[in-house]
Amino acid sequence: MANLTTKIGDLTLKNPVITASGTFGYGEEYLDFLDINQLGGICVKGTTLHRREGNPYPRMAETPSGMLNAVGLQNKGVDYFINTIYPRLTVFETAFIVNVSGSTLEDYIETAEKINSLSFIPAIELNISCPNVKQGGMAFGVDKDMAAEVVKEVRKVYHKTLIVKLSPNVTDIVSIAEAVEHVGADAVSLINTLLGMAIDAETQKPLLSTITGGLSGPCVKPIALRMVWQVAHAVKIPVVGMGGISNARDAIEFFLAGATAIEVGTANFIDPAVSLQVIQGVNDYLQRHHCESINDIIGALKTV
Amino acid sequence: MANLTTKIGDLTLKNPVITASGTFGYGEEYLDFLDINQLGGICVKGTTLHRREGNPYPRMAETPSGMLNAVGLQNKGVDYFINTIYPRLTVFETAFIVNVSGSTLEDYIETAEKINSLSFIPAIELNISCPNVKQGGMAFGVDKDMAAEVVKEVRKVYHKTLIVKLSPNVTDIVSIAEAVEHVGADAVSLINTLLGMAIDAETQKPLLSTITGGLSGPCVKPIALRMVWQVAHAVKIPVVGMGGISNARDAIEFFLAGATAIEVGTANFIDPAVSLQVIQGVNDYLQRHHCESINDIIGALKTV
Amino acid sequence: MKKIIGDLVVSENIPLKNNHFLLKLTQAEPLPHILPGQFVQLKIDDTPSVFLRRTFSINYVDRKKNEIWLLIQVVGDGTRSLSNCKIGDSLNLIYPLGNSFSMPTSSQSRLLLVGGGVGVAPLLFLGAILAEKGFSPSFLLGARNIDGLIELEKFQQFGDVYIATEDGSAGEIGFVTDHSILKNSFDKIYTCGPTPMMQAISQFAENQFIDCEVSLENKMACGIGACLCCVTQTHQGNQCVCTDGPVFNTKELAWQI
Amino acid sequence: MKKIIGDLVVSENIPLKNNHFLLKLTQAEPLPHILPGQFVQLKIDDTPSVFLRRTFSINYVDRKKNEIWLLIQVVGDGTRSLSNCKIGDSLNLIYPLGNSFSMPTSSQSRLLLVGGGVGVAPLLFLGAILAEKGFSPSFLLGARNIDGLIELEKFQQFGDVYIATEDGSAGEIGFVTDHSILKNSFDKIYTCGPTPMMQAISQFAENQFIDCEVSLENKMACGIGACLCCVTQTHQGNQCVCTDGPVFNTKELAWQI
Ligand SMILES: Cc1cc2nc3c(=O)[nH]c(=O)nc-3n(C[C@H](O)[C@H](O)[C@H](O)COP(=O)(O)OP(=O)(O)OC[C@H]3O[C@@H](n4cnc5c(N)ncnc54)[C@H](O)[C@@H]3O)c2cc1C
Ligand SMILES: Cc1cc2nc3c(=O)[nH]c(=O)nc-3n(C[C@H](O)[C@H](O)[C@H](O)COP(=O)(O)OP(=O)(O)OC[C@H]3O[C@@H](n4cnc5c(N)ncnc54)[C@H](O)[C@@H]3O)c2cc1C
Ligand SMILES: Cc1cc2nc3c(=O)[nH]c(=O)nc-3n(C[C@H](O)[C@H](O)[C@H](O)COP(=O)(O)O)c2cc1C
Ligand SMILES: Cc1cc2nc3c(=O)[nH]c(=O)nc-3n(C[C@H](O)[C@H](O)[C@H](O)COP(=O)(O)O)c2cc1C
Ligand code: FES
Ligand code: FES
Repeated sequence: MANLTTKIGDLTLKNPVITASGTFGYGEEYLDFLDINQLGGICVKGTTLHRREGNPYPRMAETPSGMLNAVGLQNKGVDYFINTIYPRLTVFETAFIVNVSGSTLEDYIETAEKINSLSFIPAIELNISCPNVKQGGMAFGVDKDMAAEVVKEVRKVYHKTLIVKLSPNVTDIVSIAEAVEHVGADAVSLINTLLGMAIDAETQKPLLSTITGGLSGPCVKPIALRMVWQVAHAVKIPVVGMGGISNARDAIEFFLAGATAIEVGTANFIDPAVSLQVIQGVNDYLQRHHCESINDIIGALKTV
Repeated sequence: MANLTTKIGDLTLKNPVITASGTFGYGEEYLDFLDINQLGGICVKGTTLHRREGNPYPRMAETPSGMLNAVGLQNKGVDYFINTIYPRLTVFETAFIVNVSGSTLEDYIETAEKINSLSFIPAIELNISCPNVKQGGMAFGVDKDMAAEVVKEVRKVYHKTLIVKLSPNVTDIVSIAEAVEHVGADAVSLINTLLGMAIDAETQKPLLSTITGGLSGPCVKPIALRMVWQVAHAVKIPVVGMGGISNARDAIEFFLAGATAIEVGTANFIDPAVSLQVIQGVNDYLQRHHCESINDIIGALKTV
Repeated sequence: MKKIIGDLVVSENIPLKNNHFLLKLTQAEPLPHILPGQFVQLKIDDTPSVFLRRTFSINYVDRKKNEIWLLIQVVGDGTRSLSNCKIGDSLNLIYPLGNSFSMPTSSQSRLLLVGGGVGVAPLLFLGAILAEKGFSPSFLLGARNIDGLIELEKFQQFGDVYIATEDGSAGEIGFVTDHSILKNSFDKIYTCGPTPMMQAISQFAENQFIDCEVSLENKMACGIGACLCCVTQTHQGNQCVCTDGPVFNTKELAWQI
Repeated sequence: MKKIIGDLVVSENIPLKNNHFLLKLTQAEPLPHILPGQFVQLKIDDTPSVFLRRTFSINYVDRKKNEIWLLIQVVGDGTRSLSNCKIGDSLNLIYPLGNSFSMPTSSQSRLLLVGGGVGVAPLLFLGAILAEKGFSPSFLLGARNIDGLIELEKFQQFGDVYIATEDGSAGEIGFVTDHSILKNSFDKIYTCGPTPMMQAISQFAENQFIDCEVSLENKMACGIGACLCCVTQTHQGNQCVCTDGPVFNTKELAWQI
């Protein structure tokens, strides 16, 4: 077994494979399919200060090698999470990372503050990049000053590992990564979904109730990989890479591009146990390439 | 037969299907496979003031439902085009649109001015969005002031239909479309390729000599469709839509989203005669839906 | 109820009329316990345009043969590819998913199962289970025309079958809601089919104060309650059709037309 | 030379050793004229990870049977899928593409065809044509070991075959460039195989002032000169391997190592 442990801020993960927010529920939904304790971490659903109903149905459309979603942060609010879900999670032996979303600066601060008090939650992933709600933080994520402001304020109240999740719907993701690094983010994670759209030619209607939605899956992998590579070269904090990862080879590509850990999202829908296969495959790859540790391949892309 | 004619500025196309720049050579490469006179138009290869060798091999990588290219505007320069290629094209009965690229403002102006004198070329597509060369115009395409400036200057010397090709690698494509409309573009075309990257996990090297390249094919269709829809709602000039169109149904989706014409790119590589199938399929669709003209479906998306 | 990811083998693939086919899948080991109304998420590997799994109701379970039946209508690339499956092909399924139709209470004996189009699929297994438990369900099956009536002889094994076709080519002419059998009294109605049909039936049931369960077919990504894509509006807010459903009592639903 | 898009039918699919297979494709109508060194662009429809066409040299043309042979090594998803083709399956090809090996001049009679790995593919058809034209070509075929030597008996029909394996399990031990046959005099060398092999051979040819043609295998998107993806550096600048090649005289190439 190669050494798969990896560090993001103060958080040490037993392996660098995390399931992505919004694609793995609270982990419990997957108990029949895999031992979630073997995962490096689980990013739970986007959590907001208040309960949200999300967007109307239809919320999903299939696209070439991917899908669009317009869930719109449906969740029962942070208090429900704390009182009802959190206690159930504490029996597991993996890192639960709460994905925090909001419409206003105050939402983010208040939600983060509440999560700060949960001893079993070592990190939050601050989602400043959800394209699916009018005020889903995407406005924060596409403007470097607003991104910096929300991170700065959350940093004041949140004292554990703070991962900031970046939007790919921008001209210059590097400048946003640098801005949030500058005000105290412990890590950045990327990419969130790309804003897309699908139409039913026969009915002449959009396939999503919200017209546009977030694109994910293998189709976005080349864009995600490029952004991870650009950001990893620009910032000193760890980069958590994601976007279309469906197998160990995909994950390796993100490590080579500079990711310290990776997240598996949409692929969970097709194969619920895929994350364990990724962990196993990464280990096999390291052994085959005579690497002792995952660190040997992080950022190891040979570009001459 | 439904009425398929469509207008872009002063240019009337016999049908709204154009082959995309860089994917159809000068049309001549495809003569064995289809009667190019049946096409609405042909956007020829990216043409620059001076000869360009393009990027080193490898220039291509396959990705899920798409491909990356890093051709880098290889071409023999505008004078070679005018003297050697142009005379051969004048025997055909389709609209040849020259895709003009450049590194500097002066390049663009001088190239456009030369093309302006060619009576058989009714339009140029000003490529301010090539991601594959260090100064490939992408810098122009991602900044609305620079985009406006190059279009304003080219407008002074180019008196036929001026289509401006936009980059999707931006936070706000609408503002760039509006900026170029404001300074006299007759139409915008979108999208050019998305900046992406691919890695060979085994050799640990990038798959392109330039590390990053331009993503095209069905994988980008949801993003392209969203951008066409956004831009078509914001500008009054026609929008030429492209990105992943592989069949008539895809084309219809772009028309519904607001495109006045569409371009077929990467799909030509897989099926050289696909554009004629698109034309036929669009006609069939219009008849099946009892539409007399392509105009009946342009922008006809039902969003309630 | 434990969900399983597993490979099953095609034991039969029977072409039926009107672009339908019946796929029988089997394995050597006994199947897990499966309830009527549950569904599977099936992986299709050989079709570039198919990315997500495809959802199908369980049409019937042959416990002796360890066989799951899927009644499928060809509507797109995924179902077309499945229709070409050969005996011996292996298919990956996640199953059994979703809740199930609830069994009648002791006071409910006059049962009507109303199906339209390929929506008849889960009603066969439901009818079989009801018959097994000693009920005599009636089936009211609707289609555009006679060609759209699938598996009729199979339904006849488990109860009386009434038919409505829009063109009158079989049974009574009109929609299922026009059928004269509805003049009889029923204690419980189960329905699955096109949304307008289910809405009309549930409206009828509500008017007549008849207990009514519908099986919904929302578009799914995960099928296991993780993605929140498949929601329907209920009086408790948005609920997932894949885990809170696919079967809902019409009293719970806030029907969006 | 007119290029064609057409469907051909699999007439044979013969598994060979070392993950190779020989695919024979046929049609009722006569094939167009095909030259040695030309290639096809083959469409693979049933594999989601395969997007572009796949490029294969024409291994042999059986004019009597209207048959094109492709000698293929399984290296990834596309070739794996092809290896499972059944007789009667239809495959879409664009062909014949590229230039061709040039025929020897009147002063060239001592011909050596040097192939390595699956790069031997186009040399069989070249050998056949040369033999037909009255030449007696010699073949020098290299592989890592005996298992890598494919179609040996077919080559023997058209000329003498010399062998080099890296482990000595067949023929002489070492690389093809180490083989003793190279001590003989040749007027022209044709080569196709791994790039380092072709570079070594062309270096050898240059040193001995022997005319030498190589067939390159750059990655292609279109295969017809439209995308400019497949370039190689020549003394005239970047040229397309798909139209200016795949065969180049080594004098034209600016070999990039
Ligand atoms: C709980 C449930 C049970 C179902 N049971 C059956 C069944 O027993 N037999 C049967 O034939 N069909 C059933 N369906 C519908 C079946 O899932 C779709 O017909 C199938 O996914 C279409 O796949 P395709 O690739 O052939 O078509 P596509 O090309 O994907 O789509 C063709 C059409 O089917 C619709 N569709 C696509 N995906 C879905 C989806 N996930 N859910 C609903 N509609 C979709 C599209 O909107 C489109 O109109 C069920 C759906 C659900 C949600
Ligand atoms: C002119 C030419 C002639 C060829 N002739 C033959 C032949 O006769 N027999 C044969 O077995 N192979 C031949 N090849 C190579 C063949 O095209 C690739 O092996 C095939 O495309 C791999 O497809 P895949 O989906 O199985 O593998 P992939 O999963 O796509 O790739 C597996 C490996 O093959 C390489 N590869 C992928 N696509 C290409 C491509 N277009 N060109 C070159 N390498 C590629 C990849 O870099 C990777 O290392 C030829 C290539 C060219 C350009
Ligand atoms: C159905 C769905 C719901 C999602 N919900 C969230 C969310 O609540 N918060 C968030 O930050 N990202 C959310 N995402 C984005 C994913 O976490 C991930 O960033 C994205 O899907 C790219 O990775 P993938 O291609 O592996 O799926 C969601 C994605 C999907 C498909
Ligand atoms: C190989 C290749 C070369 C291209 N060259 C050019 C070019 O020279 N100028 C340009 O404006 N766009 C160029 N493009 C972009 C296409 O014209 C088109 O905008 C893009 O590929 C999206 O459409 P598609 O998905 O249908 O291919 C090129 C694309 C490809 C794949
Ligand atoms: S399909 Fe994912 S929650 Fe129902
Ligand atoms: S492969 Fe397109 S030019 Fe050669």
